[in-house]
Amino acid sequence: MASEAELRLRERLSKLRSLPLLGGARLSGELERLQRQLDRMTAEPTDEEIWRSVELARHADRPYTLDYVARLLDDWFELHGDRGRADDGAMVTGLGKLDGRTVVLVGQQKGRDIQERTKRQFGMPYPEGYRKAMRAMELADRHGFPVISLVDTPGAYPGVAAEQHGQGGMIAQSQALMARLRVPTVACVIGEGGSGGAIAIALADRVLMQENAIYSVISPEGCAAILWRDASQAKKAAAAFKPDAAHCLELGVIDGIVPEPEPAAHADVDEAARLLGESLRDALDELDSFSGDELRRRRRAKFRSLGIFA
Amino acid sequence: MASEAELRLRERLSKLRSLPLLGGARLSGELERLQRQLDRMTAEPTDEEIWRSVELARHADRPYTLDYVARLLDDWFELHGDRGRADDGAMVTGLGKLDGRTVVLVGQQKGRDIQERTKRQFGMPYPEGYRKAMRAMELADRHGFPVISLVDTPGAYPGVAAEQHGQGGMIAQSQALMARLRVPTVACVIGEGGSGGAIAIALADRVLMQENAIYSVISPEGCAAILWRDASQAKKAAAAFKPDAAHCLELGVIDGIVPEPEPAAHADVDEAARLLGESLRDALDELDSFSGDELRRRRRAKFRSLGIFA
Amino acid sequence: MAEPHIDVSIETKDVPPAPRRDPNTCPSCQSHYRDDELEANLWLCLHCGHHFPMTARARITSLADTGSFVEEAADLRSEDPLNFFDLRPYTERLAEAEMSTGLGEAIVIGQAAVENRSCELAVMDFTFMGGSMGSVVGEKFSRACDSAIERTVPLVTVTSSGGARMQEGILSLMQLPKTVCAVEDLHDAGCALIVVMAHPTTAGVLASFASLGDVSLAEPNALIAFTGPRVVQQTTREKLPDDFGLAEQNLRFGHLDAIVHRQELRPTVARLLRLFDGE
Amino acid sequence: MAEPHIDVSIETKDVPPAPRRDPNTCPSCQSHYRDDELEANLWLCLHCGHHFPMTARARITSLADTGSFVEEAADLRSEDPLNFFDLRPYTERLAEAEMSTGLGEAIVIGQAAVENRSCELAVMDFTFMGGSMGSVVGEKFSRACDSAIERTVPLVTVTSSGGARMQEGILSLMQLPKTVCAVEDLHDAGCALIVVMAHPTTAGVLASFASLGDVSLAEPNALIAFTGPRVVQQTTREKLPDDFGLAEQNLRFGHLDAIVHRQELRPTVARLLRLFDGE
Ligand SMILES: [Zn+2]
Ligand SMILES: [Zn+2]
Repeated sequence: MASEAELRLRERLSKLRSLPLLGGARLSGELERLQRQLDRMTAEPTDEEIWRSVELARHADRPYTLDYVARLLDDWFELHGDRGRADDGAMVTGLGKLDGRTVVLVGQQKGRDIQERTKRQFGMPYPEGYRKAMRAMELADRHGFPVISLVDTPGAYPGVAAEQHGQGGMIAQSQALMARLRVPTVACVIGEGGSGGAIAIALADRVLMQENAIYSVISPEGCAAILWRDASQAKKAAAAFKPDAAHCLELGVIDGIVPEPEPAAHADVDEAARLLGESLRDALDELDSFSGDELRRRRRAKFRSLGIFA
Repeated sequence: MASEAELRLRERLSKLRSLPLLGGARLSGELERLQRQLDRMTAEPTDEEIWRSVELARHADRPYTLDYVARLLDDWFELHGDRGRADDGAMVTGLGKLDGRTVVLVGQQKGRDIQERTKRQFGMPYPEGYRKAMRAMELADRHGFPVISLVDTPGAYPGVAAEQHGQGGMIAQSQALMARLRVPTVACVIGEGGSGGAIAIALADRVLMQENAIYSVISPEGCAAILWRDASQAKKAAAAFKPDAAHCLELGVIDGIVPEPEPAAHADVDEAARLLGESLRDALDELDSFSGDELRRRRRAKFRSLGIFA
Repeated sequence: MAEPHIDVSIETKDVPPAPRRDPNTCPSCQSHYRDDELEANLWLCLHCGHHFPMTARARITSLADTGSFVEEAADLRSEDPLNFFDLRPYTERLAEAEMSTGLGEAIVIGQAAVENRSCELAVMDFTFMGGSMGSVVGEKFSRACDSAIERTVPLVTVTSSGGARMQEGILSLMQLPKTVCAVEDLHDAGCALIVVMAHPTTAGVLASFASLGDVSLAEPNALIAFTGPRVVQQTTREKLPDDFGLAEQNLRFGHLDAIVHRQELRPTVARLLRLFDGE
Repeated sequence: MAEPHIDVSIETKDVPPAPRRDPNTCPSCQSHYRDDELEANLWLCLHCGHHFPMTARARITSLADTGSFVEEAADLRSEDPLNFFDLRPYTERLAEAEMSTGLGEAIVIGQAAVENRSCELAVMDFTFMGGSMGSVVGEKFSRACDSAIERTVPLVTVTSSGGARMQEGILSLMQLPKTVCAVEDLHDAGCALIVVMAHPTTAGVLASFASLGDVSLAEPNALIAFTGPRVVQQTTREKLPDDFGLAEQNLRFGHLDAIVHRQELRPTVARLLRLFDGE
């Protein structure tokens, strides 16, 4: 089994080397970093490396959505509200120009200090937050603007009002809308890609992950609590369900990995933003050649192919 | 001016006589009733007759939406909820068969006794009610079912929560959705067609009014309070702004008048339902020949032509 | 057994300005100004920043590049289809409004540029019969949509309205679906609608085109409500929150994208025009 | 400065049935039944009407016309892409589930007729690893959509699930967008989705295809929640309403069209099939 998995991985990697997504000729100055990254990928990440990703993805200084917005988008105009009953601080939406091209951005936002974290519910949106994102994506579809989605959430908010206002239904609706869009869509997990709260805005033509982000169906603590009956076995659980970028790439769940500066994004936010911008731009360029109907058809076909069974 | 208005009215009436909408050959058994109705129309309704319509439209025994549903639709299945936060009792939505053809019905519902009136807010929907109607209309559009809308409301609910949840915006959104639908739509005012609360579900291919219904921008009492500074001048106000069916037809705001049994719908609900069913069926038959795009184009052109100016 | 004859019409009865107050006295800090002082400062209180109402002409001057505005459909005038007569004839009210405002109706439309970006403008004027929407307001707004479509430019509308114009009866209600259909045509043509809600934006205008913006801005403290505070209070006897119906509450409840100070309005609109310009 | 590692995963940890309780004892009135007694009565308590869980096979028997069901994709089996091992290997859990239920996975799909109307059925089974959704559940549901599209018939799905199947890691999360895309294909083909939510319908299944029905039905007292009551209580320490997450609350908050007693389910589904049959 292990060698088969490695073969699959090597095949992916060789394909990856030729992909414009990770740079190709454009990234000539970064071949070294790329090589390091690829080396790390060819070696199965150790349990320690997986746990390091978990810690880095949740690092208190890790750049958040608005840190990237400030560095990547010109003429940023934030859109507020779901036109129903709230303006969810955990979900940021807006219009901006990426290299002169207007895009709609949606993304979770955690919050830097206690006050902002409260206001933004630690990046856990209510149903209203997903409806807010849907409104922004509908605007994008109406005007032909690409959608960039930055995923960074422990998960959707788990509360009484959130349930009453239809958390599950709204996450489904948001995905359904993304499956209908006729504009190019690129999602990137920039920190925690936590379960349903993440996938709600990640049904995109291209799905990327930053090198040290995690993407998972459950938190390591939650998984440990259920399967090991002991939340402190989180490290063991993470090693078992492998939320790191390399494994997500191997499983075909993401299309590419966005490099981070050493040792991780928070060490050099400007450089992290530059690298993210590069990847987003490449992905959008790649999608430019497809019609809206073609994008939609391919997007659905891609997600419908995910899963491994006999 | 009066004679010019009368000329316009006569022209309309002669057109009306040949319209399948009001029956033509099919209504051979009802020519008498029709003649009575036409006679009444050719004579400018008196202030007394206008006020009689106001009283009949609000009559406590007047049939409501569900009274017609019970008599006209087979296999009725009521749809509940806005998939957001509420199930507004003032707005009824559902699927049913009209002569074997599946339709989506939306309509305000007042309530017969005190308990039901409270539950249904006297037929005044919250924004959630309009969102509920939108959900049903989207279902219709997805499956190609015609939409029948029965209008019977003093107006949208005027309250703190209603405002906070976006009453104005939702009324606009509901109209916008109706302007986008690609399925045939028929609206009929069956009692009070009160201002924004009514038009929210009345942007239809064919707009009908029952003989004794009223359709107005403001209640007579409200108009009197503003313009006469005296709410008790309601009768005078009604005479001035003419909410009766004959005048609405004359102004081109509605496409046809649905006859009622004598003296009004509440006297013979079965017969009133039969006559309403006849008109709805005729209107739907008439719309059958148009494609979805054509329906939409014509619908918008019709509403964009409303208004009288120099 | 009577139905509740609650007045939920789209005409709010309590829209400012309060009739007795001197229009040039700041209601927040009581400072008094001459017209020319206010005009020189975007009709903002120099002391506290209160946003005084602006006429359509002043608004256009403040937004459009100098000399860029080309008015359209200026000659349209209301008729009196109902021969409406309350305490005075509608025709008399119309004539008086035209005399006192110098406008033909409660909305002015035309082509313009803002920081060199082309757009269409549709600006309402509250001083013309409370910015009420009758057949001409509906028609002119719709024509503004068509003009924007023809040139594939965004439509920027500044709203200020007490609601539908009762004196045109049911035809005034029909201006809601009419303007909604025009906005749908605009959107189908790929053009953006940018809405700026000035004080007050209520009732029929809020329940139609004003709520359909791709982007919705409002001025500080503007009343934005379908049913105004007084009517809500009267009919439901609910205790109203302090900022009931104000722009700030609307932002909190998710109905607005931003509240923009008047000094920031022109650059904000320009930014949005750049964004909606696509490439 | 640590982030709150709140567990908001799509796997709820508190889904019934409570492990120690005898499955044939009514939790409402404590009546005890033999299997054959319950089977003869649609797994309803004869005394109080409590809805016992139903296996997929029993559900299909109760819904489909006799002999009409033709199963599809019965041979699909889960793999173990992560070599997942917690206290026991995933492969062992799978084998055990298959042994104890006689099913290959937590969902059964196939062609059927209900009161002589053709449809496609996709019925989940909670007894197979808590009805959790891994790659095979996602694939089989998607194939049910395709089978419905091919014959232009409605898809009727009965859901019962604790959420995504952790043991397949991120691939189980991907079954959400996968099934959502399948439903969108179904809708684009003009076919209806009728959802019947049985106890419990939670987490990943609720956050994907279960919430996208043209019509959404639920059985009485079914738990329908994205995050289950225990987790909500633990993480937010909020006081939970008595009927938190139950079908009745979901109906009140607008998330369901109807709560249908099991005895009424077959005629209700038949009525909906007639309605969606168009002409
Ligand atoms: Zn001042
Ligand atoms: Zn029992």
